[in-house]
Amino acid sequence: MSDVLLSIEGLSKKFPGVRALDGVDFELLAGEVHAIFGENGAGKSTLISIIAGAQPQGSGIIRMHGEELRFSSVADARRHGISAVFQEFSLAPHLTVEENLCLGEERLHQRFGLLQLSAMSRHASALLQRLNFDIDPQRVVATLSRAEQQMVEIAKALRAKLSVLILDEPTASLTERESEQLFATVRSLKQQGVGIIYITHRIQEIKRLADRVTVLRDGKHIGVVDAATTTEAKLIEMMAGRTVEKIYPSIAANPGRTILELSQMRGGVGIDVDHFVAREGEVVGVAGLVGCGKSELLRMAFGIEPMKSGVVKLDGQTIKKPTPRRMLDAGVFYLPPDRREEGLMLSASTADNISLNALTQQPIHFRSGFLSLSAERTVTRDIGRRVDIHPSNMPRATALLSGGNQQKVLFGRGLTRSIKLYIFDEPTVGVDVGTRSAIYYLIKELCEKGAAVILISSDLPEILHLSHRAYVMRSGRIAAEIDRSCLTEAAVLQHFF
Amino acid sequence: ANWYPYAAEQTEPAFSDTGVKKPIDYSPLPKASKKWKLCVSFPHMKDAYWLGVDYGVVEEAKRLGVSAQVLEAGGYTNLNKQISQIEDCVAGGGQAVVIGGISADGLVNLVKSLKAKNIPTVDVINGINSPDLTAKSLVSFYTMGQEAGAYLAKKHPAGSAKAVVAWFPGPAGAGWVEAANKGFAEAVKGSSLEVMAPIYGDTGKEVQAKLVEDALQSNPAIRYIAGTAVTAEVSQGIVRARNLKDKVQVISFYLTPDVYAGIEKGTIMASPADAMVIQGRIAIDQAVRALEGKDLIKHVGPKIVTIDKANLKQIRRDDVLPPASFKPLFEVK
Amino acid sequence: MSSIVPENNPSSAHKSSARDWIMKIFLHWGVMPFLLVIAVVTFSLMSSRFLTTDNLINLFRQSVYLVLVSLGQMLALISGGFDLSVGTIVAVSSVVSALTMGALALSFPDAIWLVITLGCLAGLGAAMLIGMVNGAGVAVFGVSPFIMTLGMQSIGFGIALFLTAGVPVSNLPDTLGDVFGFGVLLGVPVPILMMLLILALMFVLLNYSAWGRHLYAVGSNPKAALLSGIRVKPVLISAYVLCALIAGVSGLLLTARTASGDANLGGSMALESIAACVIGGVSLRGGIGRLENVVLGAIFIGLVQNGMNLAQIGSYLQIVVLGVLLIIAVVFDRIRQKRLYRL
Amino acid sequence: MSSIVPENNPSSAHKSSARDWIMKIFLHWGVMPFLLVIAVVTFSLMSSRFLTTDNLINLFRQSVYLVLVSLGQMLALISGGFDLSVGTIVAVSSVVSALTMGALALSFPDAIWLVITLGCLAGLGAAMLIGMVNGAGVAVFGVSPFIMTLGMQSIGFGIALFLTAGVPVSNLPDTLGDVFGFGVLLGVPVPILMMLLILALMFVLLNYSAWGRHLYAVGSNPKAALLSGIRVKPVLISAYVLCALIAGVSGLLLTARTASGDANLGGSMALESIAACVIGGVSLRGGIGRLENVVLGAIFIGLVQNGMNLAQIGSYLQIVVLGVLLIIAVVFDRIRQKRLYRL
Ligand SMILES: Nc1ncnc2c1ncn2[C@@H]1O[C@H](COP(=O)(O)OP(=O)(O)OP(=O)(O)O)[C@@H](O)[C@H]1O
Ligand SMILES: Nc1ncnc2c1ncn2[C@@H]1O[C@H](COP(=O)(O)OP(=O)(O)OP(=O)(O)O)[C@@H](O)[C@H]1O
Ligand SMILES: [Mg+2]
Ligand SMILES: [Mg+2]
Repeated sequence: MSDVLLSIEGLSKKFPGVRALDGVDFELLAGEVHAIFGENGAGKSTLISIIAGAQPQGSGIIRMHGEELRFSSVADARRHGISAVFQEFSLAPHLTVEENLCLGEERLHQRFGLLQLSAMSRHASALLQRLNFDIDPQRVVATLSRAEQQMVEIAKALRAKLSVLILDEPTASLTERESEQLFATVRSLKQQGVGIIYITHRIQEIKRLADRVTVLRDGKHIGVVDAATTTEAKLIEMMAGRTVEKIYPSIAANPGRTILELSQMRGGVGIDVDHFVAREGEVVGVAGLVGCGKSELLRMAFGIEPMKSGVVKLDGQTIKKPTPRRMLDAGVFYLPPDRREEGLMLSASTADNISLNALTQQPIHFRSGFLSLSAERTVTRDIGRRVDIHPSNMPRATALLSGGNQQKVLFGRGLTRSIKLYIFDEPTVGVDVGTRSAIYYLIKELCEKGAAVILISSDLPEILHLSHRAYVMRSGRIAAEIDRSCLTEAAVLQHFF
Repeated sequence: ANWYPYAAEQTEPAFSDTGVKKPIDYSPLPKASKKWKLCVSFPHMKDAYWLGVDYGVVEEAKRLGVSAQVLEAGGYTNLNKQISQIEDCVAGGGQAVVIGGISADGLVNLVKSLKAKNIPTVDVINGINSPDLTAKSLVSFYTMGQEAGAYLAKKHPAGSAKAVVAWFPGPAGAGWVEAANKGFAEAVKGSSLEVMAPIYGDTGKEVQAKLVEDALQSNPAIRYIAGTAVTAEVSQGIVRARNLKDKVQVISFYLTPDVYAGIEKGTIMASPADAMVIQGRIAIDQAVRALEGKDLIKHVGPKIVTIDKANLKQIRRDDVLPPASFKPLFEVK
Repeated sequence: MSSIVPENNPSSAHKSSARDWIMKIFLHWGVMPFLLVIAVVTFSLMSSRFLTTDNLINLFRQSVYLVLVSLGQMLALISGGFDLSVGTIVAVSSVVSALTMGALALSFPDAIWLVITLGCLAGLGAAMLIGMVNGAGVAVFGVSPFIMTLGMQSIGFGIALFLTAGVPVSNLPDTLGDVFGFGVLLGVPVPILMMLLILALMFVLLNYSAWGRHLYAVGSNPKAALLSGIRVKPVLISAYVLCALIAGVSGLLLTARTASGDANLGGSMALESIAACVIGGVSLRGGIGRLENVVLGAIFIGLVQNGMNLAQIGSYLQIVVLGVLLIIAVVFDRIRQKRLYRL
Repeated sequence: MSSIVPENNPSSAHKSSARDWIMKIFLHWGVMPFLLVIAVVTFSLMSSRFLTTDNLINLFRQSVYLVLVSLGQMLALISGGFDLSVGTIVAVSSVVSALTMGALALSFPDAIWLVITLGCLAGLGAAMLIGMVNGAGVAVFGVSPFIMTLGMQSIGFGIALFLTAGVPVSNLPDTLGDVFGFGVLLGVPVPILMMLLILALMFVLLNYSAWGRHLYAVGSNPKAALLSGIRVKPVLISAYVLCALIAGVSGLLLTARTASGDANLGGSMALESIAACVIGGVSLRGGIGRLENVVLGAIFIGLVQNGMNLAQIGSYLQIVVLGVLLIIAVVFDRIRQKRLYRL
């Protein structure tokens, strides 16, 4: 068992302007789940992408089974039995599931060097079956939901015999059931003596799965600890370099007027919701399995998904045909789940990103029709302070910021206008614990100032700790509405399936 | 009034570069014996020059009572398209072909295959180097360039004061451009003219305008601007705007309506006229003669006159240019 | 690449109505079949000579050059790029092969086939060189393909003009034109045979080789391809090289047809080949494109031009019609891709 | 839009060395300033006439047309699209305005200014129409801008040819050329004044209006823009319309300069304007582009052509040089954008 599979000494990596890794040591035993824990931008992904051959190595030594190696490509690392599920998907969207599962390791006829199409097809189906993933191998990846894509991604990593498996936030877009499936797979691989490197921001997962934890901060190696014996608080302290007292704040419930009222909502992929309300001064959670339509319902209300029928009432007034512009003007803010896809203008500065939806508003917009750049600077600087973005980041392209900071930029955008209702769709995906806590406190502040907050999340603890009331959705319908007093894990989960 | 008999020049032996030119009076058939179907192919129909040929072709087809389809390939880079169009037209029942060729050599194989199908082929305006042609109705651009050069050279015989000429032959690589370039260069040899290196460029107006301005900028000694009709057309304004009217004179090596107007106004000094209308007319007549088995003059072209203010009145405009109201016709039924 | 089945497969087990069939054809082949049918019917009505064997062979022979260049272009497009320099490649390969043949013919006047072979190799070599520079610029230096190939187009054209001093190179061996320009083998024109050969090779390469798969993957998502262990740069470079080679073959065939090496050949090829690909359903964003459809697209363009010529439609109108057709084809393709990929 | 700084702000508080300065200029302005300096030095050495006031004014006046079209093109590029039809727009506005003036001049031979005004309005109206069709195709029907504008280019060209029958429309009022073609006001040529006016308007529009910022947002990430309450379709359509209008103005100025309405105007404008934008650091992926740099880019192209003409560099070599410069500029721009945006 204590066979050292992989050992790393003094690994460093520089990007123009950043030292992503600074003399990091790491060791992986056979049959071990070794978690890597750290803030956004700590260098976790960089570390594993070097191990997986996706990035050239800086200085430092990588040994496998005691032999010093340097991987020149992903294929090279694969030949040594190292396989990874990256944070960014490595699927070609226009190819089918089957084609993706064999991508880069196609089987060829010995004689002509041509593809063995049927053998590859069989291999792919068998792989999906073995993992219990219910996905049609003939489907084009672009038509899969994010969760299904994640499953394909995992299957792809397991397609060949391996000795090291790397998982970079594999559960970020999975919910309980798929996660459980993944955990089972991880345990069985562990049994077979595979070493697993596991990156996650969810401490519960570390507790459940990991044997040891390596903590990184600012590209530096902080320490290796035993997962079973180290407390949560200790881990967070190591990660953040300070103590974080309470991740989840307690939010005072003070429900008032009904702000949003949805009735008879039909449309999309089988949404069928009769009644949904959110009131000022409360946090309404929306939970459910992947693909149950929890995003879609509110995206329909916000006017970004087509709606067959339904009535959207805001502050008692019916909004005829919701569009994002109308909803914003009426005081509704929607924070999309995928910040790179739908949220940020990556090539624009942080300040420009923050002020984006306030350009038609006072004080930035003069009555003359022109913009006041100085007013804009004031507004964005103040907001930057509120959401804790360092001033030096304001003129930088958001592409350069860490994931957590990017998320804060999106939150900042919600503070530029007077908003009555905030809809947060997966607000903490891929965000480290420290930032996540900051986001929770921000939600508290907004809610206690009287705004209505809708929290759509696949992260169950988040729903449980923050919401005053929660809807659980199942296949496009509302399966239950649960009040804070009854809001327990069991109560919610029971309505999931 | 009829256009014929027209003062023309027959080349003998036919199709020879070095043949002797013999002045003749060209007269066409009075009427075709039958409604033949002709295919006429041009490099493009984007300027007044080819419009003039079109006019000649269409008018002559109407006069003779034959039908014609006029095709244009869209520009001098579309040799392949020209070949395809001719093939298409023949496939569509064309009995004789008149070609204003994009390339002198590139159509040789096509002409050969047309001959194999017994389809008479007449070379109009541009020149094709094929022995399989039935007839040629053209004056070479070599001669046009030469005429323009000679006009200038006559004003500055050897020994007289030096005069600098900026020379804009047109787009690099086009057959007619290189031919005119050669003719011009030969004509000015031995005179006291000093010709700058040829300044190539597309015959778009903005391109030529820029080239002319830069040339004037680079060499203030320039006395003559010689070049394509487009060059001449844009030069009028530039010369006027720079107050060079008394110093710089403009000459084109072929005629368009705007050049004609420029000569009338005095802003352009002169231009050889190749009577493209007549070339088109003769080509049609030759094609019909070939179809009917009548004897034809195999290699002929209208006599080139260099037009300037002095002789402008003696030329019949409709012989050298399309009438102002003429719109391109692609079909004669 | 296997063909794609739309998600909501019409439940046609029990009753496969005409609508379902049309939808199926549309999703698989795009609007091309419909436009083709409409075009063929229209032109047959307008000209009795349109639907004759003679004219059809004629049409196919004319389309060879555009089909080939479009095939090359397709590779560049699938890889997520562009090749605006295909026209220049046609010209350069034509000029270089003609010059080589001309020079060699003087030294070896009897070994015609040797001369032709070496000439063709020289032409293809020149084409390959341009392809390699394109590929290196795109893959290694990360220059946007649009600009890289636009720049190369300019450079190549300048060089071709320089090499020929602007005058087409003639005096090529007659055999060249007789065989590759107008030759007929087993009743089929040689250019068509050459095209079929290349088509077959390409079909295998795209659908039954790892390289083909990798090309689609690179175009679909280059980062993903890299993370899947595909060596993206070699794939990209080879795509541009192959594109250039095929365009080079087209250049050689055109040289044979016109019996001259001409720097002005291929002027409109770049845009026409992109149009053919797009009409054939190739995505400008990479990753999507099927060989059969591209061939149809290129032939369609040839067919429309041929039909309009036969129907004696004036050139100005022809220009307008082509523009309108291009837009129509793409509007429908949008609808189709939305159905297929939820883009 | 505020300008962007790279991540590792050189810690230049204490000592701002020359290298830091160069880097700063490079990151803010791109390679353009360096290339300009090199070009100016080279050409001054090669031709004593290059650096004369006369020639510089000459150069600026010549550049006006490309600068304007590039400005329009920039809007299309920032929005994440393309406009390949700018050349056609130039031609159509030229032809329509010339025809209108010609017709009106007959009816109102004395009211020259009325004739000119109406003619210009007609030309701009035609340009706007094309822009609206482009915009509608892109925004409403989701046609890829490349294809949409390529199709419109073809359609517009066909129409312009049809309208003029291929013959330039002349007999325009002399006043037009005297004022807008060659006129001088306060010592500055009128075309340059017109350009400066439009530049100023555009500068305000892009940097000090919500529309400008929305345009950048739409190009940068259309989905994010939509979620931020920006009406994406109207912004896109207006970008194409504005692009067409500016190209139309360029067409009118060219008409004035050449004293004729010509369907062949603007043939090379589409690619040249894209080149100018890209050299000026506009991203082909949308969302990035600064007016000042585009102006520099367009003037740079004009300057290189002018310099080479003055230095009497052969035309063939000029073509090659332009291609090489284009590629070099983009290679450096890649480096810069990597530093700034990690794209
Ligand atoms: N390609 C790159 N170029 C420049 N800098 C990079 C690059 N990739 C990562 N970085 C920087 O390196 C640092 C480490 O990034 P990395 O992605 O490894 O963080 P992480 O720990 O995985 O964060 P997260 O939890 O958000 O995934 C960050 O500051 C990041 O901005
Ligand atoms: N891009 C897409 N392609 C195909 N199906 C999709 C896509 N986006 C959503 N769906 C489907 O639409 C339905 C509802 O999606 P929605 O995003 O509302 O789910 P969700 O409950 O929010 O799940 P998630 O946790 O993934 O956000 C699901 O069946 C999902 O698979
Ligand atoms: Mg990471
Ligand atoms: Mg969701």
